[in-house]
Amino acid sequence: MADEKQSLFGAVIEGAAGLAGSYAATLTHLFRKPVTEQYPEYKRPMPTRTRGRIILTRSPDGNERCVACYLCSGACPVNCISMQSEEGENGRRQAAWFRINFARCIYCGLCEEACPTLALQLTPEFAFCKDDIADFVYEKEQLLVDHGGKHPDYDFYAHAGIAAGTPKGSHIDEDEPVDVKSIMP
Amino acid sequence: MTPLGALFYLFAALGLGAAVLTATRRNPVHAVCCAVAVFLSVGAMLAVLGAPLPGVLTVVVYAGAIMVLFLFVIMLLGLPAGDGALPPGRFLVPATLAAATLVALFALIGADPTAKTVLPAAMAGPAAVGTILFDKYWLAVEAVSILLFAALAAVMLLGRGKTGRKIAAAGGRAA
Amino acid sequence: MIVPLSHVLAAAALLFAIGGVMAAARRSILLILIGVEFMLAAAGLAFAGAGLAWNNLDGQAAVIIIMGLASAEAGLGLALLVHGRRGGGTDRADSYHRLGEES
Amino acid sequence: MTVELLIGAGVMLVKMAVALAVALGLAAYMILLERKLLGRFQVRYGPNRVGYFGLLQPLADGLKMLLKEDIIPDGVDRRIFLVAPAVVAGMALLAFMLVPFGETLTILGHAVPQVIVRTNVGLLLVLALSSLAVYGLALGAWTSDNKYSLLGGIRGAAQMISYELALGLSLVPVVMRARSLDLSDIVAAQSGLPFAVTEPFAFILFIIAALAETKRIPFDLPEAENELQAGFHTEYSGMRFALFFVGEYVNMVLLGALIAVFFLGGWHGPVLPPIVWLGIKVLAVPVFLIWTRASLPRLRYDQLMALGWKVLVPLALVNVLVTGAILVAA
Repeated sequence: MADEKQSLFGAVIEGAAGLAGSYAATLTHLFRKPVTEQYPEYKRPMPTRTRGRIILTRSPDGNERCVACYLCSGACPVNCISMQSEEGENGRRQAAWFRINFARCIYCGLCEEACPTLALQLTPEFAFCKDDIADFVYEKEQLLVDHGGKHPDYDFYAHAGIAAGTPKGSHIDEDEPVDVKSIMP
Repeated sequence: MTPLGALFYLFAALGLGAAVLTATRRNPVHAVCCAVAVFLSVGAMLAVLGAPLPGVLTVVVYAGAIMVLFLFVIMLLGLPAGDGALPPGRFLVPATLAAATLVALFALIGADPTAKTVLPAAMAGPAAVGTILFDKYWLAVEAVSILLFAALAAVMLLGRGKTGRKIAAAGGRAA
Repeated sequence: MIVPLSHVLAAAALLFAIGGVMAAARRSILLILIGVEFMLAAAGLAFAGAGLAWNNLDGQAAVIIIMGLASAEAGLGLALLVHGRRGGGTDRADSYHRLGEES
Repeated sequence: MTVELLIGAGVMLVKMAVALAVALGLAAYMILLERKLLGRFQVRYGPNRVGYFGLLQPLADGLKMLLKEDIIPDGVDRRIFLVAPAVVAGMALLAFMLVPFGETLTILGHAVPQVIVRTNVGLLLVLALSSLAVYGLALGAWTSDNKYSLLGGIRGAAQMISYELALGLSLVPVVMRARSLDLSDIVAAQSGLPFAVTEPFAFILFIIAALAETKRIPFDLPEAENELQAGFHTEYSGMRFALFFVGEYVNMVLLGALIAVFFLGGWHGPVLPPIVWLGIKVLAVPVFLIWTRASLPRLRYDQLMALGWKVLVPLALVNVLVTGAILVAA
């Protein structure tokens, strides 16, 4: 009986200590500096590989990188990218129009992975709200930027073997064209 | 008519009207709501009659506890809400009997000449009521408390039901 | 000056009668119980009026005792209702006739 | 005679207006205070966008609630559904008429008590009003035609009936010491030591029972967000939801006022003017409640019932007995 009383007393003490402990914990929190980041005033720098708004970049010489190959459109799981290819001057392929519907985009980055010319890139910019959902349909003019994005020095046409404006064999790491009519090695 | 008298008639009309509504509602929750109105009016009438302590206790006990209990039971059991009006035929026999009783009662009340004098306004303090309750009627108070205790025990027994007995049996086996 | 005792008694009698009719005419146990509560409250009202008429507090003491009675009655009645309902019964008073003749 | 009556009515109206404004204003800013304090307890800022320090947040919230659509679901009992929130807020506001704010003043030879209604059964009336507030909850829940609401309403009704007993019993020692049910007399009886010192157990029991009566964490089972969505007010929206919400905060302020009156000595205190003392005491209680909300987890339902019936009620009864013995011996 005495033992039982002791245990009841102990239980009461233990419970009171538990309550006091939780009150004390919250009280100490009251005097700590809040960890909240005040968003519009302070914008945390996002990592460069954050997947936000999509842009179309240009090569160092100022030409569009996009060759309208439709790979991004095919890779897109929500079908938010559409375009029309055409042939520009010098016989280059380019997009007649290029359209991304950001209201559907899920920012998965598959289009960026699919892009063979590194033209299409995702940027850390994520806060671009609109009142009208139709405004989320971005046209090529809105998507095109004047820089090379994450790969400023890369120039697809400087590497590729397509003769579009430049003679064959003049590209980086490209051999002279072989004259198939000659027997010389 | 004095203001207090007007209040009495007002609450009497309210209470009786709500009582009639209670008796005729199909939906049990509506009936309970009307019954609450009845008890609030009765409490107010008691307060007007110089009995503030019983009046407030009426509100606390009847309206605040008993009717909440009724509501609780309705919600717990999910009693169905009937539709349409009650058949008036069902009220026929009881209403006739009640009317006869009332006529007799009114005759008796009317026959008493002392009851015609208008009552003076008075207000009893709770201390005086408490003194007389525990001084003169202590036996009745004890009896009511024993009654309440018995009711409590009975409710416990009823409330345990079959599951309680099963648990007790299981506990007995385990021990 | 408030009202004549006869008016108080009349109001109490009316409330009592309504409660009585309700207890007799309604089928739901719940509403029968409410009717009984009305009758008890009406009795309390008459007691309080009489207490005022004869200027003593016994009437008010009686109201409080009645209140204790009423709460015991309501608690027990509702517990019986819950018990009956749990045992597969209904809240209709007519359906509790297990001890009566087969019908 | 008529002039006296008119002046009395005018004074009464002014007192009502002041009490209503103070109660509603305090309730509105109690919401801000709760959000701010809760934020700091959780190491974040809380609302600070609307106005300096978020001071206009209550206005913004009220405006939002007013402009929201008032949805009345199909299958509800319309009349009861519309009235239920008003019962909760109304009963809490009504109880303010009984709270005394100070000594009786004498203005131009007229005695003006600083309380709207002074009655010799004040304490019981407070209990009566708090017990009537259950109807708003239970009826609102029943009529919502929603399982979660119904469960919340059943829990709320059972919880409030159970804890009302402990609440009333914990106040009995106060009445025994003050020898009156009149709130002004109870305050006057504490001109020496407040009852929180002379009746510490009654004080603790009252706080616990009152926490349960106001449905605050750790006793917020009727609305238990993670099991019952929002419990009894799941189906309410717009201003009707706001009424439930305001009712809860008015209740908090009311609880502060009642604890100040019953246990902390009302307006009595050294140096500062009485009304300031009352204000400090009234605000201290909600701050404690918010602190509690930040600190304690919610009880399980069986724990709640066990605490009420097996701990609080017996302890309160023992407390009554002991107080009686002390008073008789003294």
